[in-house]
Amino acid sequence: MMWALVLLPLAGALIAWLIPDNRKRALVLPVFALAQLFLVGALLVDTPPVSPAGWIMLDPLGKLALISNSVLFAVCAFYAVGYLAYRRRRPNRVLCAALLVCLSAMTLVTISQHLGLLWIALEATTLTMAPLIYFNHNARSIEATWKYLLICSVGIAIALLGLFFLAYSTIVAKQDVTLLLPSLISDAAALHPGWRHAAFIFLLVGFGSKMGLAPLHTWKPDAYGEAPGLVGALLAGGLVNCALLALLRVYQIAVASSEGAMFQEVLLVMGLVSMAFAAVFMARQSDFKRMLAYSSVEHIGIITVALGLGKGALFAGLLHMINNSMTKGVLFLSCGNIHRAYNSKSTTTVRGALRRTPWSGALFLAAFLAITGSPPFSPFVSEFLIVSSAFVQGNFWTGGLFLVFLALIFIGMASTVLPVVLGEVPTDIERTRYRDTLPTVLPPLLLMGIILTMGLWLPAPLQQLLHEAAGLLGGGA
Amino acid sequence: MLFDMLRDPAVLVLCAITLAGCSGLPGLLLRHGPLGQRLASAAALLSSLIALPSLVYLLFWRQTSSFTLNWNLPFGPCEIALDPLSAFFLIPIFLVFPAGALYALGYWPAVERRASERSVTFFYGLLACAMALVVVARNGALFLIAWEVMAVSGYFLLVAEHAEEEVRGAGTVYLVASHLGAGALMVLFSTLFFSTGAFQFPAAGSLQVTAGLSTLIFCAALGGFGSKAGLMPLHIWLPSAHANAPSHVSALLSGVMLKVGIYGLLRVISFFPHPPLWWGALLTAAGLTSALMGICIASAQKDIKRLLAYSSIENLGIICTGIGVYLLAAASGNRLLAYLGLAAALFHVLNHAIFKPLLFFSAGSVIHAAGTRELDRMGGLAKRMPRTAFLSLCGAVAICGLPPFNGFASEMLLYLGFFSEAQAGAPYLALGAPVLALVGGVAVISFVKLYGIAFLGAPRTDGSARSHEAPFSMLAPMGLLALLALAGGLFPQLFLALVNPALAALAGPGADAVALPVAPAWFAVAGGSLLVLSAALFLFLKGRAKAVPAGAGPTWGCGYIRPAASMQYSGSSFGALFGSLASTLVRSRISAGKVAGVAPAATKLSYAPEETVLQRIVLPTISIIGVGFAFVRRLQHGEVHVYILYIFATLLLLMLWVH
Amino acid sequence: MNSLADQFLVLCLLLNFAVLGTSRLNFSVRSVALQGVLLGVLPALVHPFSWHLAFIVVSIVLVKGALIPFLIIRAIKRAEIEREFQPFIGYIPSLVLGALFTTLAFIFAAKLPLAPEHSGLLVVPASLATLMCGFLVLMGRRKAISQVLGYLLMENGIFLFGLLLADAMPVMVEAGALLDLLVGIFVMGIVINHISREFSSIDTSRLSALREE
Amino acid sequence: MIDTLFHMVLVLAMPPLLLGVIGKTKAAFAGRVGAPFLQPYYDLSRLMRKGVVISDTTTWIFKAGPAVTLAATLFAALLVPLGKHAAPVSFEGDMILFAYLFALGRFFTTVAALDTGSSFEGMGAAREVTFSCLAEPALFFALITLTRLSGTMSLTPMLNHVTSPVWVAAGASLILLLAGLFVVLLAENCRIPFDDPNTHLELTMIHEVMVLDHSGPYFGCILYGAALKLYLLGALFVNIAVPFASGNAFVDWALFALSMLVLAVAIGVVESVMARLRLIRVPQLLVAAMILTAFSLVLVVR
Repeated sequence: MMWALVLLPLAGALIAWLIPDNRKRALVLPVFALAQLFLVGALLVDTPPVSPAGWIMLDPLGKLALISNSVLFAVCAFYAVGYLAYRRRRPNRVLCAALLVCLSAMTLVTISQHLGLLWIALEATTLTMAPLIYFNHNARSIEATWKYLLICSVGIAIALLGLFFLAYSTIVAKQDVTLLLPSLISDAAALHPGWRHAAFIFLLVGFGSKMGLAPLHTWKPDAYGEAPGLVGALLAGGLVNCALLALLRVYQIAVASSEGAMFQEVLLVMGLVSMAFAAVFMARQSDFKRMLAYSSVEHIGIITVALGLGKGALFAGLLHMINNSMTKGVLFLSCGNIHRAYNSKSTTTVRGALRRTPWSGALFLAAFLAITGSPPFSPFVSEFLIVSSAFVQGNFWTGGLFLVFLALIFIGMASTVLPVVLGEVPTDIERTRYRDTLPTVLPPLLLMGIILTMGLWLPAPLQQLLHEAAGLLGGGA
Repeated sequence: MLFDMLRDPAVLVLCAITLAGCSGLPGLLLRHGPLGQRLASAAALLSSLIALPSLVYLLFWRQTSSFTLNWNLPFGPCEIALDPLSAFFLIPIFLVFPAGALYALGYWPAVERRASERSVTFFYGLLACAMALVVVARNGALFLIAWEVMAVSGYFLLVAEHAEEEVRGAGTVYLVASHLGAGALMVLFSTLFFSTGAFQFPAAGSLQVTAGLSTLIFCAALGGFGSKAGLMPLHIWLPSAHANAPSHVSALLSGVMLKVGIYGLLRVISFFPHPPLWWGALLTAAGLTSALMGICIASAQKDIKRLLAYSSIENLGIICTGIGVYLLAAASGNRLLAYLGLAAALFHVLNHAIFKPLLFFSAGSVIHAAGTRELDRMGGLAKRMPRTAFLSLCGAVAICGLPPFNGFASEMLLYLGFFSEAQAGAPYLALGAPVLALVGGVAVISFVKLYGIAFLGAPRTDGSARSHEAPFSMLAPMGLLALLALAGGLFPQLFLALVNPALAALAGPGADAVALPVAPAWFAVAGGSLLVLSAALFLFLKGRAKAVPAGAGPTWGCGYIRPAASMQYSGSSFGALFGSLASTLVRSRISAGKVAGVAPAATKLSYAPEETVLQRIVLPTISIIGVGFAFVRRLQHGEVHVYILYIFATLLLLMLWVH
Repeated sequence: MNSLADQFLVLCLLLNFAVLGTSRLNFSVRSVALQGVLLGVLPALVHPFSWHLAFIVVSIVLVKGALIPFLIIRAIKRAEIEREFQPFIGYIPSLVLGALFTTLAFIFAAKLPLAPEHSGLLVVPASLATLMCGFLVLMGRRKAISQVLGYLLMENGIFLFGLLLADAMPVMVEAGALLDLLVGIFVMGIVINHISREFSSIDTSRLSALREE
Repeated sequence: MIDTLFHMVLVLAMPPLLLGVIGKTKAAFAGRVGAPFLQPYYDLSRLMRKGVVISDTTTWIFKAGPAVTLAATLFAALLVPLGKHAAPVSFEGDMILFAYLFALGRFFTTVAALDTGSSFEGMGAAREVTFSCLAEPALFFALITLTRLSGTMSLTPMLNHVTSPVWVAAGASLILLLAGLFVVLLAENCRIPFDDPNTHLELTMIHEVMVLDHSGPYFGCILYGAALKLYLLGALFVNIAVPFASGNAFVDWALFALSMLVLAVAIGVVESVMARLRLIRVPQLLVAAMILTAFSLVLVVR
C-alpha cells in the first residue's frame, strides 16, 4: 500500500512521458493526482503499520505533510490542464513527467522513517524541480535554475554531512549505527554531545537552505520569480513542507536528546532573522512573484519561530505549515493568471487586475489578506496562536518582534498587492489572450474555500492529528 | 422550544445580528436589478426593529445573558454575552445601520452603481454584523476575528470607487493602520491569556496582575483601540478613509465603528479592579489633545467629508476625555465626578452616533447633488434642497454642542464634572473646561463654515446650481436622526436611562445612583423656551415685515457694480483667519501662480490643508526606513558565489554559537 | 596501514591547495579527479576487504576519476575556456584562506572525539578542510565550471567523512552519496550546457540579472 | 416675584440706554453735544416701522438669524442676576448654558451673514467666529475662578457670593479677573478697540459688516439683541465689580442700574481714548485676557 503511494505517480510519469500529444498528456496529471489523493485518503483512514525494516511508516507528522502535499498537488494538477491549454506551443513532456516524479519523491519524504532514505527523496525533489523551474527556457529562467540548483545542492550536501555526523555520534556512543528515526530518538540522550551538536547545526543549515530560511534563502526569489505559477505553488507549498518535515525529524531527535532548548533557541533566532529579512525585502517590491518568494521566507520563518517556541506553539506551527501551503497555492496560481493576463509581473505595468481578471484578482486579494493573518482565514488561527503562546511563555520580546515583523511585512505586501489588484487597467499595455476561465480559476478557488473553512471550523480529525504530531515534537496536547 | 427561545430578548438580538450579516447575501446571488439592494435594506430595517426594543428591554431590566457558541477553533470556549455595556454599544449599530441601508437606496442605487453596488451592500451588512459581534464577544480570539472582519469589510466598502487614486491611497493607509491596531490587540489578548490562562474575558474587576503587566495591557489596548477610535496621533488613517468612502459607509464608520474602539477601551478598563490614576490622566490629556487638534484641523479643511472626519476626531476626543475623567475620579474616590465623566462619555457616544451620521448623510446628499466634495465649489444649495438644508442645520447645531440639541446635554455633563472639580483640593482638572470651551468655539467656526459655504449664498459652480433635492429614502433617515438629536437635547433623561445601566455595569452597581447636579427638566425648559421664543420672534418679524413695504434685490455689494458668485467668501478664506492663528497646529500648503507686470495674466491660487502627522512624520519615517531597507536589499545582488558565502558564514556562526 | 592512509589524506589536502592556487581549469579538473581517485582507494586501505568494498572502490574510482572529469573537460572544450580570469577571491588570498581553513579544521576536529578504532586518523580534519576548500572555490570563482569543481571538492570532503562509516553503515548512504554526486553533476552539466547556449559563456557573473535593485 | 418683575423690566428696557450713554460720553469727549440718551430707542422704533429689502440670494435662514439670536440672548437674560438679587432662572450649570446661548446666537448671526453671499459679510462672519472663540476660554477661566471662590456652579449664588469680604480675601485675583472680563466684554460686543460700531469701512469691521444686508425690523431686532448682550455681560462685570449690598432691595436695584450707567460711561471713555486695534493685534489682546483670567485662577488656587 505505502509503496503504491510512491509508485503510482512514477507510473504516471512514465505514461506522461510516453504520450506523444501535448494536450492529452496534460490530462494525465489530474488523473494520477486524484488517484494518489484517494490512496492517501484510504491510508489515512486505515494506516498500515510500520514496514518490516522500519524504514517506511506514516506517522502523524508525515500524515500532515502528506495531506497538504497531495491536496495541493491535486489542485495544481487540475490547474495545469487549464494552464497548459494557454501554452500549447511549448512542449510539456518534461513538465508533466517531472511533476509526477516530484510528487512521488515528495510522498517518499513524508513516509520515510529512515533519515538516509528521507535525504535521498529530498535530493530527488530538488533535482526534479530543476527542469520545472526551467520551463520557460529563457535567459532568466536558466539563471534562476542554476542558482537554485547550486545553492540547494550545497545545502543538501551539508545536510548529508550532518547525517554522517549523526550516524558517527552513534558510533562514538558505542551503539549500533543507524539512521532509523525511532532508535535515534530513543538513544538521543546517549549520543555524544559534540557530534550531536555539529550534526544538528549541519542539518539545520542543510535543510534550512532547502526550506529557505534567511540568509540561506537567496535562491528563492529567483526560482519563484521565474518558474511558472504552478511550479511556484508546488515549490512554496510542497517542497518547503518536505524540507520542513526533514527538519522536524531532526527536531524530534533534538528534543529527545534533552538538549532541545539549545536547538530551539537556534531555531527561534533563525526564524526571527528570516522574518526580518522578508520584511526588508518585501518593502517596495516591484515584482509580485518575487514578493511571494519573500513571503514564503517569512512563513518559513514563522513556522521556525513556532518550533523554537515549542510547547503550545508546536500545534500552531504545524497548522501553519498546512495553512501556508494552501494559501501559497492560491497566491501563486492566481498571480500566475495575472502574470499571464498582463504578460508582466512588474507592478508598474500590472494594475487593476480586479477589472481585467476579476476572479484571479479577487483571489489574489483575498489570499493576500489570508496570508497576512486576517481572519476569518486559517492562517490567522495559527499566527495568533503562535503569538499568544510566545506571550504565554513569557517570551514577550519574541512575541513583540514577531508582531513588528508581521506589521512591516503587511505594509510591504499591501503596497505591492493593492495597486496590482485595484484601480484601472493601464491603457497602453500589451493585449493577451488570457481570460479567467473555469479551469484556471476553480482550483485556487477551491483552495481558498479550504482556507476559509479551516479559519472558521477546524475539522476534529485534523485537530487530533495536529495534536498527535505536536506530541511527537514534545508539545503535549 | 423555539418560541420560548425567541421570547428571550438576548436571543432576538443575536438573531438580528445574524440577519444584519446576511442582509447582503441575496444581492450577491441576484445578479441584476435593484431587488437585492431592496431586500438588504428591508433586512436591515427588520433587524433593527427586532434589536432595538430588545436592547432597550435588556438595558432597562439590566439583564445579562451569556451564551457559549459551538466552535472548535483552539481558543477555548466561544463565549458571547449581552451585558448592559454591550447592549448599550449595540444601540448605535442598530440605529445607524438601517438608516444607512435606507439611505443607500437613494444614494448608491443598484441601477447606477452596477459595478460596486453588490459588494457595497454585502460588506455593509457584514460590517454591521462584525461590529455587533465585537461588542458581544467575550473570547479574545472571537473578538479579534470579528474585529478584523470589521476592519476588512470597512476596507472593501472604502475602496468601492477604487478607480480613483485617492481612494486607493486612503484604503491602503486605512488597511495598514487597522492591521497595526489589530497587532496591538494581539498583544493585548495574548497578555491577558498570560495573566488569566484563557482567552475568555475576565469578569469585571477581577483581573489581578502586576503593575508592569497592567501597564502593558493598557498600552496595548490604547494602541489598538485608540487607533480605531482615531485618538491623536493615531488618527492618520481616519480623515482620508472617511472622506473617500461612500457617505452612508462614512456614516457607519464614523458614527459607529469609532465607538467600537471606545467600547474596547472601556471593556478592558472594566477588567481592572483599581485602574491607576495615571491612566485617567493620560486618557484625559489624550482626549483633550485630540479634541482640540481635531477641531482645529477640521476648521481648515475644504473637503466637506474630511471636515466631518476631523470633527469625529474631536468628538471622540471628548468621549475619551470623559472616560479619563471617570478614571481619575474613580482612582481618587470621587463618585459624583466619576458619574459625570462616564455619563458624559457614554451619552456623547450616543449623541455622536446620531448627529454625525446625520451630517454624513447630508454631506452625501450634497455631494450627490453638487457632484463635488469641495466646499469651495458648492454654495446656494439651500435654495434647491431646502429639506436637506434644514436637517443639516439641525445636525450642525447639534454637533457644535449648542442648545437645544443633544450635543449640549452631554457636553454639559462634562463641564459640570470639570467645574465641580474646581472646588476640590487640586483643581487642575477644571482646566479642561476652557479647553472644551475653545473646542466648542472652533467647532462653531468649522460648522458655520460647512453649513454656510455649502448651503448658503449663491452657487459657485454650475454643478451646484443644477443640484436637486434628495429623494425620500435619503431624507427619511436624516429626519429621524434630527428628531432624535432634538429629543436628546430636550429630554436627556431618556438617553441617560440608557446610559445608566451601562454605567453601572462599568463602574459597579450603584454608581449610577448619583443625583445629577442639574435637574434634567431644565434642559426641556431651556430648550423648549428657546424654540418657542425663536419661533415667536420669527413669526413676529415676519408679520412686521409683511406690514411694512418690502423690496427685493441683489445682495448689497458695498458699491461694487458687478458682483459675481465666485467673489463670495469661500470656505478656505473663511477658515484662513483662524488657520493663521493656529498655524502651529494646522499646516496648509498654499501654491500660487506668479503675478507680475502691469496687466498680469490670469493665475490660480490653491490651498491644501496638510495631514501633518501623516505627511510630516509617518511618511518621512517610512521613507527613511525604506532607504535603510534598500541598503540591506543589496545583499540580494544576484552573485551566486556570495550567496554561498552566506551559507558558509551561517554555518560557521552557528557552529561557533553552539560550541 | 593507517600511516599510509594518513599520507593519502595529506596528499588530498595538498590537492586542495592545487585547486585553490591555479587559474587553469584543466589542471583543476585533473587535481579534483586525482583527489577522487585517492578517496576511492582509501576505503581499501582502512577497511578489510569485502566484495561490497571492492564494488564501492571501483565505482568511485570510475565515477570520480573518469566519468566526471570527462564530462567537465568536454564542457570546457565546448565552451572554449581555459582559465579563470579575475576570480572573486584572488589566488594568493585563496591559498592563505585555504591554509587558514585547514588550520581551523584541525582545531575543530580536535574537539570532536573519535571512536577508538578511528583514533589517530586524519580523516576528520581532512574532510572538514576539503569541505571548506570546496566552499572557498564556490565562493571565490566566477565560472560555472569552477563552481562545479568547488562542489566536487565539497562532495569529496563529505565522502571522506563517509569513510568513517563505510563499514558500519548500510550501503544506502554511500549509494546516496554517489547518487547525489552523479545526478547533481549530471544535472549541473546539462544546465551548464544550456547556460553556454544561452549566454555563449559560462561566466556566472553574467548570471546576475535576477536581483533586487 | 417683585424682583422678577424688576429683573424683566430692567433687562427688557434698559439695554438701549447703555448705548445712548456710551454715545453721549463719546460725544462729550469729542466736544460735541451728541444724540440724546434715548436715541437708540428712537432708532429701534423707527426700524420697526421701516420697509424691508431682502436679497434674492437669501433663504429663510437670513430671517431666522436675528430671531434665534435674540431668542437666545433673551433666555440668557433670565440667567444673569442683576445686582445682588436672584435671577429668575437659576440651576447648577446655568453659566454653561449662558455661554452656549451666546454661541448659539453667534452661530445664527454668522450663518445668516453667509446667507447673503456677500464677500464682506463672509469676512465679518469669519472674524466674528474666530475672535469670539478666543474670548470663550477667558470667560471660562473667570467662571472657574468664581466657582472656586463661591463653591457653586450657578450664576446667581456665584455672583451674589462676591461681597466685600471676598474682595478683601481675594482682591488681586478679582482684579485680574475683572480686567480679563472687561476685555471679553469689549470683544464680544464689538466695541473699540476691537471693532468700531460706528464706522462703515467694511474691511475693518467685524460685527457691523455681518448685518449690512439686514433692514427694517430684522435690523432692529439685531440692534436690540446686541444691546442686550452688552447689558448682560455688563451685568456680569458689575456684579463682581460692585460687591456691595445694602440689604434693601430697592436700593440695590438702584445701585445696580447706576453701576451699569457708570460702566457705560467707562466704555465710552475707553472708546474715546483708544484707537481701533489693527486686526492682527486683536487675537493678542484676547489671549492676554485669557492669561489674565488664568492668572486669577492661579491666584485663587494657590
